[in-house]
Amino acid sequence: SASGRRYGLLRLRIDHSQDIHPGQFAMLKPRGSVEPLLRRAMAYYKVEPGPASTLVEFIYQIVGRGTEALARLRPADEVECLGPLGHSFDLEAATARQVALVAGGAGSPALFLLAQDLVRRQIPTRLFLGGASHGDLCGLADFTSLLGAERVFTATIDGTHGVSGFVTQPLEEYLTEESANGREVLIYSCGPDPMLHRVAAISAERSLPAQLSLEAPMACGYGICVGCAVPVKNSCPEGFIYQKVCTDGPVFWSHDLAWEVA
Amino acid sequence: SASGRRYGLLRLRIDHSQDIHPGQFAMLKPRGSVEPLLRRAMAYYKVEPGPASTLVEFIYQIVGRGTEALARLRPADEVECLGPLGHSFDLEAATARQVALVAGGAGSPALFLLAQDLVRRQIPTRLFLGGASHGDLCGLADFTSLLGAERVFTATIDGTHGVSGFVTQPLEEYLTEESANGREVLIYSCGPDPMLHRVAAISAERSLPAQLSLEAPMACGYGICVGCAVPVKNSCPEGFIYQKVCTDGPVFWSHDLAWEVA
Amino acid sequence: MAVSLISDSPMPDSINHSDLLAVEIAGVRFANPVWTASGTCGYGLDMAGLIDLNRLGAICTKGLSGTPLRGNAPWRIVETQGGMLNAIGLQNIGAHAFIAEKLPALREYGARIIPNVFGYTIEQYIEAIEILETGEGIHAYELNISCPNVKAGGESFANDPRQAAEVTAAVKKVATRPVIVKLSPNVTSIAVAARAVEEAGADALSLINTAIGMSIDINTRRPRIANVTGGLSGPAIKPIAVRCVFQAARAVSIPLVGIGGIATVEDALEFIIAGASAIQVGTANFYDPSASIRIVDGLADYCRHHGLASIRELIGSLRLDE
Amino acid sequence: MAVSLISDSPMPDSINHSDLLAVEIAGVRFANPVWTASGTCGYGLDMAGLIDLNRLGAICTKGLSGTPLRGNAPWRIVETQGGMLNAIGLQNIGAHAFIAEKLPALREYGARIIPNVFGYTIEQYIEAIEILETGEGIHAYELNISCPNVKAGGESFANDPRQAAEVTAAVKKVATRPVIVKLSPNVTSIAVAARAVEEAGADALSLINTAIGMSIDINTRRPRIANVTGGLSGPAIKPIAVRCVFQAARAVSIPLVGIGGIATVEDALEFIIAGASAIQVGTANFYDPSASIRIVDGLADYCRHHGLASIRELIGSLRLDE
Ligand SMILES: Cc1cc2nc3c(=O)[nH]c(=O)nc-3n(C[C@H](O)[C@H](O)[C@H](O)COP(=O)(O)OP(=O)(O)OC[C@H]3O[C@@H](n4cnc5c(N)ncnc54)[C@H](O)[C@@H]3O)c2cc1C
Ligand SMILES: Cc1cc2nc3c(=O)[nH]c(=O)nc-3n(C[C@H](O)[C@H](O)[C@H](O)COP(=O)(O)OP(=O)(O)OC[C@H]3O[C@@H](n4cnc5c(N)ncnc54)[C@H](O)[C@@H]3O)c2cc1C
Ligand SMILES: Cc1cc2nc3c(=O)[nH]c(=O)nc-3n(C[C@H](O)[C@H](O)[C@H](O)COP(=O)(O)O)c2cc1C
Ligand SMILES: Cc1cc2nc3c(=O)[nH]c(=O)nc-3n(C[C@H](O)[C@H](O)[C@H](O)COP(=O)(O)O)c2cc1C
Ligand code: FES
Ligand code: FES
Repeated sequence: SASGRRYGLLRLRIDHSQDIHPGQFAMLKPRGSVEPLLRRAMAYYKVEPGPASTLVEFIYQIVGRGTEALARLRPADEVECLGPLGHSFDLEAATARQVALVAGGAGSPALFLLAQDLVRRQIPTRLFLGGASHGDLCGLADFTSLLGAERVFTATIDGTHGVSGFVTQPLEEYLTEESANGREVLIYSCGPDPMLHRVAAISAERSLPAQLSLEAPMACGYGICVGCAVPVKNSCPEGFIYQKVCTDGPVFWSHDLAWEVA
Repeated sequence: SASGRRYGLLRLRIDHSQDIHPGQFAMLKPRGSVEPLLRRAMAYYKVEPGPASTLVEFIYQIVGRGTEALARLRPADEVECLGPLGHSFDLEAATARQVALVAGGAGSPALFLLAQDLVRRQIPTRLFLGGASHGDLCGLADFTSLLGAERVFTATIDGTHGVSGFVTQPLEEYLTEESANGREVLIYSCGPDPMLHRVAAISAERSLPAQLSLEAPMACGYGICVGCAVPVKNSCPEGFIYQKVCTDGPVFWSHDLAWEVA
Repeated sequence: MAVSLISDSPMPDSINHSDLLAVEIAGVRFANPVWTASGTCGYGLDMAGLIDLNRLGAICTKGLSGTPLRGNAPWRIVETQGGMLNAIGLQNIGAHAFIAEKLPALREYGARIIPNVFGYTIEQYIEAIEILETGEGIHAYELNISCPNVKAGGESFANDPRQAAEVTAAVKKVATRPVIVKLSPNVTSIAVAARAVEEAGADALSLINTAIGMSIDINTRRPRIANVTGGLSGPAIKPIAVRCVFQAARAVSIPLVGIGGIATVEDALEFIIAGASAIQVGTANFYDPSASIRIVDGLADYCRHHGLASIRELIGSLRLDE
Repeated sequence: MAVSLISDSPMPDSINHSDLLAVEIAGVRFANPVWTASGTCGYGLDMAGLIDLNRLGAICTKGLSGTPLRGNAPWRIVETQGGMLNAIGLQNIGAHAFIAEKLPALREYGARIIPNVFGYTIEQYIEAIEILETGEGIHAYELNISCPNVKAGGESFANDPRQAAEVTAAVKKVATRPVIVKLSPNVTSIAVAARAVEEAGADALSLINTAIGMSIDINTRRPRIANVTGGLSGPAIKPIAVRCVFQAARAVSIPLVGIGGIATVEDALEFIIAGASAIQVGTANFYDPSASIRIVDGLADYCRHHGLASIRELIGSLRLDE
């Protein structure tokens, strides 16, 4: 992209059928590779189920040695893929609501399966998609053809697509309008931490429910290392405990998070 | 090969002209790879010099993670190649002699440039090439077309090519014959340690000079780690000192080595 | 890009290696010498969906204390070359909850159960052990002595052979089950540490715990781990761990359990040859969940291939020219 | 298979970073903080064909003793994950030969010359230093105190803060040039070791030397290194080394030189931020001969990019929430 960021698309054929829900993720690394050691967490972007095999797709931003190793994969290479992992988005909560999907950076792939499900359930859904530049709006074409261009709002820092600036700006305009119309909105969001913090603040200010899909450094992805801690409100004396992003999340209700302590 | 051993051919274009002598080697690894860390030593097999670039070839046996990494290289991949390194075979010593090249396993590639030079100098040269099985006789076709089939003697453990057993057997028969004919033979050898030990013993028993190209674990290949020690006879009280295979060798006169101490 | 895939599928049904791999440590029989390491397999159950827990020699639980602990603030982990740093802060559900919530289900599996226990004072160790003594189906305890002793200046128990011996002796007084003391590599002499806890009554030693390390984010100029320093684990520390087992084997006569960077059967064999009666798989569980089971199978293959009647013949079989 | 190639070509002509990278340690000015580590650059000259020695801050020679040493039997090295083990056995040409054969040519380069010195008794250290005192163009000494003290039970000088202090004080008495004492990571407390040699008069500390490790060939059941144990170096030990520098920086006020797994400018920056006034490139010289020069250039880039007037602003600039 014009911002200098690079992305890759990884398409895998899994040799058995898998039941994958929106917001779940997999832990990936090239088969047999020992450097880096740890697998990398990636949200499922697309899933084509089949009786004996499943086709899955991931979009990843190339940011370090793990994603660079993924980028070196070539057709027919084998990949170690542990998944599906984690809790999916709560779709029931969207019933009888308007939905605002808010995505930034490499967070949008995590929302595409969700958008498909929402459309299937005929829940009115808008996407607010932000990025540094036009090329950073991951999955823009897919979202646009799914939701319709009039339901996709973009923002780029360099102004190469949509409004200039942060995506939370069109989001707030939309929320103000809906609130004026007396319509209840549910937010689903995934993206860089600063964006999620802003979304959490907006959701708190406006008393709107929001489900956030978080990231954390993960060694295992399946609950055994306790490396992926996130502070969550609790009735204990300290007021919070640490939960695991991988198995307690990655999707959390915004109002449950105790970010201020970390 | 039938023995289960696997080999690879690596062909590199070096972006400047290089002066490479028979028996020299390079330290290789895929560009930018960090696992394994250290480069691997490989003898030049073929060299096509050019004014602005040099084409070089290596034959390698796939034995561990370094050579496996080489085997994963694909066309247009870049390779870090430090060389030429080490001392070459002493060709002057061959003047007015018969030459016996003795190679085993993945040692034969190190003798091909030498064979080409000997032919160029019209020095009568025979090759004694041993291996586990037919497919382990690295470079057999090239040696045969260079020297002529009547000058290539092979031995395989499984009897799939040439005599059954070790190559030192046809070598000894040949040496006995030449000695009966009063002809002086110079031996050049490269191969697994047990073979080199046998060649060294034969050279000692028959008082024939032999140049051996040794292997040793090498961290640097250019003289700074002192990891590649080989005991060499010396007039000091202990009778030997350690020399470096990389910069003092890899070619040594058999009678200089003090293998018995190690 | 079309890429074919190997997914992590369940392992084939239990293969019974019968006596070939059985080892006895401190009077406890283990079906095989392959255990999962504390802090790298949760409370065991968390791995049940991925591997057959019946096929493990033992499971060492996440470190347990008398009262639950919340653990450190994030970030808690960072990957380094060939390894990772962690500072989880010993987050755990507490010994009571372990007995009530985890032990009943864990007991259903064939693997031996070894709670890993820690404290910041000797009294806290005792407290945790006394709670665990009430649990059924526990086969031994593993003492993590790498925690700071808050009553003695905050240095780790493991840093001082006397304190290490003291906590060992105190625990031995209340524990009715064998006590395995887990040694830290962050000491000048592993032999001195090993002898000290052997004399204090340890039934066996496990080693090594993590090596203390640190990683700095050069852009923020802050430590990458909130706790500043963390424990280095993974293949990077394997040579240090093999050396520690080798040195401890020459210093004591109680059995040793080798830990540190074990990810393959070849790794496990190095430790056994160096003197370990059993080994633990740690960090590898994170990136290769079936590593431990493949090691079990690989050990059996090695024994058969080398004509060994028992893996026990291999323990401490290192050949030295002496 | 046609594969294109990047050969190791000579570096571009000297770029003068003038004062940006200059550092002063123990009264000696270094053009930049990038040195090559002892035992990983021969006597310096061996690298002259590959890199421009004028561009290095300093060269620490292979360990020198009063009389030449033959070194250990092969195998001396083995690669491990993210690192390597070595037991070279301190093979060296001796201090006399260094002065006669190496020093004259080495002096011609801009890099500071720092002989690394070792002994098996305090007298042997003194002997080596006294010989080196006769050499011209030497800027400082680096003391390798990780050798066994044969007069005190064969444990390494570094293992006992008192012995470390003793050899430091003894060398300080005869050395007219600054003495940099090189610390071992194989100790319970790097802070205690650092303070002991600081009090004994060390002008600076370099750290870390290798971590003791071992590797076993599972087929022969023999150690892979003839010496049985060896020193672990390379990226695998970097987190341990950064931690040691961090801890030493809080314990002493003399300058520190960081060593351990440094292969890139990012690695070097971690050490400098942790508290190192200079760094040494070791094992990386083996597999990436121009690493040190790229680090020099990378440090200058970092300073410019972050608006630093001098790399000195970065030394010990770690940010902690305290
Ligand atoms: C549940 C989940 C889903 C994700 N889905 C996607 C996705 O669909 N597309 C995508 O591009 N990225 C996604 N990420 C982020 C992705 O995992 C990181 O970008 C990736 O791990 C970076 O690895 P690296 O080696 O290239 O970078 P490095 O920075 O070299 O990674 C070093 C270490 O830091 C950790 N790390 C670095 N950045 C992050 C981060 N932002 N979050 C968590 N750990 C990090 C890595 O796991 C690794 O251990 C997801 C993360 C999580 C937790
Ligand atoms: C001067 C020289 C020239 C060589 N030329 C050739 C050649 O033309 N073709 C060829 O197939 N092989 C050649 N070799 C041997 C080749 O370098 C080794 O087979 C290779 O290093 C093994 O690397 P690996 O990672 O695949 O195996 P591993 O066994 O995993 O290597 C582990 C470590 O051991 C060292 N090592 C293992 N075996 C040897 C060995 N036999 N000699 C030296 N070091 C070893 C490696 O350098 C590495 O550090 C040569 C060796 C030397 C010293
Ligand atoms: C994330 C993590 C958490 C750990 N927690 C504990 C613990 O609670 N108690 C303990 O004794 N060891 C703990 N350890 C240390 C491991 O049990 C093991 O000794 C160490 O990681 C070395 O083995 P490895 O290299 O195979 O991981 C932990 C290690 C890791 C990586
Ligand atoms: C092959 C080899 C030889 C070494 N020889 C010496 C030595 O003679 N004296 C010394 O003080 N350190 C010696 N070292 C230690 C290094 O100088 C350095 O402290 C250590 O390798 C850690 O740095 P690295 O990880 O960058 O290699 C040697 C290291 C290696 C790998
Ligand atoms: S990533 Fe290991 S517990 Fe969440
Ligand atoms: S390989 Fe390093 S000195 Fe020979």
